Amino acid sequence: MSAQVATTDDGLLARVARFSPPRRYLPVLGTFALFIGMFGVGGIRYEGFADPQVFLTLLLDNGFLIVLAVGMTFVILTGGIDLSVGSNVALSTLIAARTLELGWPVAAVIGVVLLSGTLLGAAMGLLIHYFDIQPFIATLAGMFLARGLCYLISVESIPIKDETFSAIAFGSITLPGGYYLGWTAVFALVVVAVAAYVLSSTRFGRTVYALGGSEPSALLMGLPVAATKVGVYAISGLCAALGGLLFALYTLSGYSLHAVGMELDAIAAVVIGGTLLTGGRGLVIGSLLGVLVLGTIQTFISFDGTLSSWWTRISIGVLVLVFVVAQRVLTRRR
Amino acid sequence: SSEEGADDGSITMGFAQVGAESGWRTANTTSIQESAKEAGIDLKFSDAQQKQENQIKSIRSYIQQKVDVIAFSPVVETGWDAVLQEAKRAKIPVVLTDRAVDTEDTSLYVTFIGSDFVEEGEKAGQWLVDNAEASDVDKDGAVNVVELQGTTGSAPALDRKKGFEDVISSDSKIKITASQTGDFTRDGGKQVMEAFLQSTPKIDVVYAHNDDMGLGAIEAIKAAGKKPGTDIKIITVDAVKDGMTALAAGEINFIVECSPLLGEQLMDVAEKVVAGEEVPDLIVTEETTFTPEQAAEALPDRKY
Amino acid sequence: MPEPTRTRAVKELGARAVSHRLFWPLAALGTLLAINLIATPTFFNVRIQDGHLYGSLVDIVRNGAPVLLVAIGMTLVIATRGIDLSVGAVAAIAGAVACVYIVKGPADGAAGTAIVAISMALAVCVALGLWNGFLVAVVGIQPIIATLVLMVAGRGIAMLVTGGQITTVNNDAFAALASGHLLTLPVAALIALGVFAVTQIVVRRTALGLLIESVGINPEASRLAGVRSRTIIWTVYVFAALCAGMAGLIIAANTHSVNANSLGLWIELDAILAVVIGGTSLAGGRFSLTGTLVGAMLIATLTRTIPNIGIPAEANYLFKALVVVIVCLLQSPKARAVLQRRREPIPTSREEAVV
Amino acid sequence: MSQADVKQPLPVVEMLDVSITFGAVRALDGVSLRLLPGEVHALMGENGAGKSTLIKALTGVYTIDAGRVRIDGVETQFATPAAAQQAGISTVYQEVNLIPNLTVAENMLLGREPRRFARFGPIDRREMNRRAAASLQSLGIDVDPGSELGSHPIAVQQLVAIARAVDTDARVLILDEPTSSLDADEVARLFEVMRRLRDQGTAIVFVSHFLDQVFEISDRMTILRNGRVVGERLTEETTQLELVQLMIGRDLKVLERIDHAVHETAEEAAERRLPVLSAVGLGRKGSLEATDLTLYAGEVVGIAGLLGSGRTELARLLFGADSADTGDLTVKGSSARRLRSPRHAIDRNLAFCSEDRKAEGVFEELSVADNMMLGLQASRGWLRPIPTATRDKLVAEYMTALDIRPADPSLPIRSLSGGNQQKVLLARWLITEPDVLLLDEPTRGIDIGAKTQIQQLVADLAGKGMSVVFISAELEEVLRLSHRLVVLKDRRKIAERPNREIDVNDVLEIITGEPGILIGKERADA
Ligand SMILES: Nc1ncnc2c1ncn2[C@@H]1O[C@H](COP(=O)(O)OP(=O)(O)OP(=O)(O)O)[C@@H](O)[C@H]1O
Ligand SMILES: Nc1ncnc2c1ncn2[C@@H]1O[C@H](COP(=O)(O)OP(=O)(O)OP(=O)(O)O)[C@@H](O)[C@H]1O
Ligand SMILES: [Mg+2]
Ligand SMILES: [Mg+2]
Repeated sequence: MSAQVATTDDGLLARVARFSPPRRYLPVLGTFALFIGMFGVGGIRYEGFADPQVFLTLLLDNGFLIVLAVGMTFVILTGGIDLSVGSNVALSTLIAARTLELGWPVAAVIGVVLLSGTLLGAAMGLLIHYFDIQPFIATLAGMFLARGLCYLISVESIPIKDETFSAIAFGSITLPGGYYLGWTAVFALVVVAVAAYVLSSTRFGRTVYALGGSEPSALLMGLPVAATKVGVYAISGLCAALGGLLFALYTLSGYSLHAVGMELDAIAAVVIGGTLLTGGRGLVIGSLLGVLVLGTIQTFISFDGTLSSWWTRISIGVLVLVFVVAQRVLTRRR
Repeated sequence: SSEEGADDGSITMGFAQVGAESGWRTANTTSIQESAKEAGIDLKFSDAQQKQENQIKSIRSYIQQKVDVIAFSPVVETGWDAVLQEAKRAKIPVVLTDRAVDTEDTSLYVTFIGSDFVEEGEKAGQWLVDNAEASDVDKDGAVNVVELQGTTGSAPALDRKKGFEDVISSDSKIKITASQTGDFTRDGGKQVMEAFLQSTPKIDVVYAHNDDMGLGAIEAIKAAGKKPGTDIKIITVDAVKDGMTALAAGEINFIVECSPLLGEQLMDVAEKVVAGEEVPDLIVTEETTFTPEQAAEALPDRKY
Repeated sequence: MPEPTRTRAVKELGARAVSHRLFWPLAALGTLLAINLIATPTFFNVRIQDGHLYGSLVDIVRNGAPVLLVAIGMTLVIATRGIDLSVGAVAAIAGAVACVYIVKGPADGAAGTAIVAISMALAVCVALGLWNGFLVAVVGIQPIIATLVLMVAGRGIAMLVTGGQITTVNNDAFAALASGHLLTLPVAALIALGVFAVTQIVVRRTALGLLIESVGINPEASRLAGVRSRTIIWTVYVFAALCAGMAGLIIAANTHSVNANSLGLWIELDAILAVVIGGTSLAGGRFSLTGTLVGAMLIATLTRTIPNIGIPAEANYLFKALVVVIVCLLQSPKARAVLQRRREPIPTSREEAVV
Repeated sequence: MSQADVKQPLPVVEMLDVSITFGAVRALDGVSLRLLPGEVHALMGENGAGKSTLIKALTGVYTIDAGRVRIDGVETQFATPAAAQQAGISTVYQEVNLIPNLTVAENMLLGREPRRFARFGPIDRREMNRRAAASLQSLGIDVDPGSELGSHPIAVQQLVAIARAVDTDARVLILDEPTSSLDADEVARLFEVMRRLRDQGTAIVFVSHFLDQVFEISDRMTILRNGRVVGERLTEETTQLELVQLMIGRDLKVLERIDHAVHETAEEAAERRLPVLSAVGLGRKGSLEATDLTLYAGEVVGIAGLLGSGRTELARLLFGADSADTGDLTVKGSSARRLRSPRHAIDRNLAFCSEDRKAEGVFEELSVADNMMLGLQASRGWLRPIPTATRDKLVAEYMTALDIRPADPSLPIRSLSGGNQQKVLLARWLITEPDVLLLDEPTRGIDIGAKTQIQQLVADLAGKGMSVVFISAELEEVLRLSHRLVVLKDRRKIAERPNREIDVNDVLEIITGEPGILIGKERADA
């Protein structure tokens, strides 16, 4: 069993040539290939589509969705689902806007938002684990609850005028070549990196995969099932709150009707990214790609600019279909 | 690019629509698309499906595509500063349609074309105040109004409620006895009205935030064995064709118009803006109100 | 000695009732109705008006019909370990097809036109169901994603059919689907209850129910046991689409119009909720149509309760969340175990006092 | 009890009067168990006697209704399996309980992964693979620790589960039927490890239905029957016969009769020579090379081979559970080309009992009766339900014929013990009255009484003209039952012999290519 010893004297090229990706990366690679393909087609069809800034803007425009999808990935990996994230985002924007309006310091605002989001997530996790309520239903209730709390805070939209918030919202990193990347996008990428680390290299992360593989087995193996299960929903709640903050930065407002149906976008992104809804298989990076694919579809449509509103829906549906089928075919061929 | 656009004389406009959530909205979309064609303006159209983030994304993409003018009908009033800032930096003029935005920096957009929801509510309220006597159907000295709100939290719902309440507060006889959301849909309007008919005695007037909910309420009233427009007075907002038909038939008593036909005005403004001409900051669309008689008259050449 | 025996018998009966699967959903339904009765003392009044029954309870059953229909189809789909998110869109398409046909048809007020329109709409639904079933059973895509495709695209298709306009029809035969009455009862309710009864009989009197459950519990084992899983999965998706179509037609008929954008919006969530409240697990397998019936009626009552007891529009969602959590908690065996452990000391101490 | 010994050390685990009830079933009824350090303690009993339940009661999977548990003399009740693990009790449960989508190494070290840098550092994959490989090697298992667990056959998964349990420095090691799918070699290596651990002072609980193994490895045994302790014995003072009588409370004379029956029918079958099913060049890429096989009516064909030799694959191809790439099948004279699905096979009167009971056999939430009737119902189609009277009659008939316990067909099948579940699955296929019955490990994890019943049944069925394919890891069993023996090696058929001409040693010789070494223990049973 010396296969683990790295053979450094092997030429890099030779190793690259010999490299065949393990099966579990296939779905993600499929997504990646299709993403590149879409960008290629867009670049040929539309002027200005292939501009790197379009890609960077994609990250900026979808920062909140990326963070949301990251949280959703944790939940889906355990075989659960979280329908509450959209409402949780709206609630977070409203809490942020209202507390800022009341003149709270920014740090306190962020703290309160993150805390409330995490608590909501954890509460659903407790219901799911300790009372055996199915995730779909518990989080549906969470969705109603968060939306209801929104209306309780304010029915009208509240603008955010805080300077720190605007500064962060407008802030961007200038890249060589005159391109720029918004801070919020950078932050979203950091979240992806942290999540990828947690899932692949911590005990918690491995337990998440184990739960998705077989929960009874995980229990018999003496893994911390309760903590992990509640944990993933808390993480999803935390990510929703983070996503809410990014959304608040994105729109500089808090509003009870923000992010209606965003949970479906997040779920779709995770699935397009190759994560199995039955749990146990998937990667965070896939979810990032999933969001980018969804974003590209939208960019496609607005670059095209001639589609009637119903054709927009139909084409999104068709694209998702093509995507899922292509991926299915790709992964079937082993 | 914008120079090219100026060179070949044609204007490219990016329009970010809210969605296709109602017949009113589709009429609005059609009006814009047809007017653009007539005016020879190259229209890039996108549908945000009622999501602000989608609209922001579309506007960003229009900026990247370097269109000559951007127009949009904001989903929400707040939260546009960042993206409008970008448009300003790219020197692309922005025109708002139908709904206003809430910003301190008015230099972010050139002008606003549209209606004033608060005023619509006020017009509805004013009619009721003026016709308070006749509206007290059961003659008990109090005018009991039930309100069918639009989608909770949406701008038209909030403003139409506010305008209406402001005006009727001047008459102590008029009271809103029940108010519930019907989500701007006929089915919602019907179900809520059914409940009101059972739970709220002595309803004199229904105030619906749009025609659709009013039409739903008419169904419920008929099912309860009452005569809409006579046994219970009905006031609505919008004046779409179905609503006007019911108004002409006397099933609705009063409709405040909210016109979706902004296309022509928009193209007009766009051409002027691109040509560098001055335009007024605020262009309120001409909107009227309809009584049954006026409706019967206007109906034959109603487009939507 | 007869006294204690009788109390014990009563106690046992009570215990058995409490442990029945549907006890808590029914209790919740009862409580909601009671709350309404307190808010509006006339709530249970049902009178005959123009030869048909009229009253809040009748409204609840009639307005609950679409959700019940969709939930019946959803129950079978869920039993096979699937889920159908597209039902709302399918309902919209059905409504759109029927209304557009009636408006464009030769005689838009004739009963014949309505019948053709309804048949056409249902035929389209069968095709949509076949499509969903194809994706799930043949291509092997996870049901939630397979039906997400139609959920997204379907509403677009419905708008394509109506041209984005709210299409209003004036056809009495069509309107009768929702507001008509047969033997003093609302037609919509009769349709839903009829579909319920027929499904219940077909599923339990033939082997279909058993085979559906077997596919849901262990797909691989059922394949090896020779169950035609593919056909069964296909059948349930077609049936779900058909139910959704009927629901869509009823909703459209209810307002004589179709709004492709709002018809049946989020009905899939209500239907799934009804199924789960009725005690069918989303993990597939054993299912209970009677439970679904109770669940659907609970949701219809809830919808009615909100305006009836005057909950402000802003608190709708909070109220809904509360009810969902309470019902689900009451139903969860684990939560009940916790509750019972708490309750236990009381009877013990009383017994001690007696002895 | 009687064997109180003055010199006995303090027990590590002491269970006193433990009772557990599941609904109406009293799975444990006042059971006591003492576990001493440095002993291998066998837990014996028929299917459903309560062995697994007792183990789960100890490790905190089930909460006990009455009774006490003492660990090192201190009263304890574990709330979760994790707590038991922390207290030094390491367990391999009866069903292979690992995570199929993780790698072998991850499965072995889940929950105690090595970290890089410090306690809170990232998981060190390289170290993890190294440690996993080392401990697998000590059990003589040659698998890539980085491969996904689910891609390995059950036997390997079972070995990994054992390696995981052994790898901790546990004071108590519990192995619930660890050897059910292992071959003799692997068992020998497992025993080596067990002996080493015992000598180091670990207390080991061992459950197995293989009496020879029990007598080889255990020091003491506790025997359960119907949830009660019926005896606690020192192994060296007990004979197999005594043990079996304790377990089932009756004698075993049937084995003799089976041998007899088989040879009688063998002659008859040879005369009749009616081919029911013949496969020519049947094969599938990556799982089985082209194989010829003909099955005759009234004949039992045994398939022998080592683990992973392709026995399961052959059965699955014959049944159409996997579709073959090459070859032709002829069923009763009519060519079926290749079977594309189990449905086709069933329509042609074939039946197949899978080796993976849990994943491919039972419907856990359905009742015993539904589980039994499902095969027949599926072939009738949903429109023709089986009349209640017929159904009740059939179910009752097979419940008695196969002695399924508890004898209540309305119980959900998941509440039956493993062995009884297996009998229900057999019944499912027998009810369809097949011409060809493919049995893949039908006796795995089954007690000796039930095993004998099933063997008897197979012989009877063949006697009535059915053609049976019998796969089992136990060579003895295959040889005892079959008329003809097919030997597979490395996914290829390497021999086919009439049973009369062959014995265990010959088979081993065929497989290994070396003169057979008599494995003493395997002979003892015959
Ligand atoms: N989860 C459960 N629910 C209901 N009954 C159960 C459950 N688990 C076990 N039983 C019952 O408890 C009894 C003991 O079962 P157990 O699994 O302990 O038997 P066992 O001795 O391990 O048998 P085997 O050798 O077949 O594994 C059986 O009658 C079984 O039906
Ligand atoms: N799903 C799978 N993926 C990859 N390889 C597999 C799979 N199933 C089986 N194999 C391989 O196919 C070979 C044959 O396995 P098979 O299960 O037929 O063995 P067997 O002789 O029937 O042993 P058993 O006693 O376990 O039934 C094994 O080497 C196994 O690793
Ligand atoms: Mg009055
Ligand atoms: Mg056992």
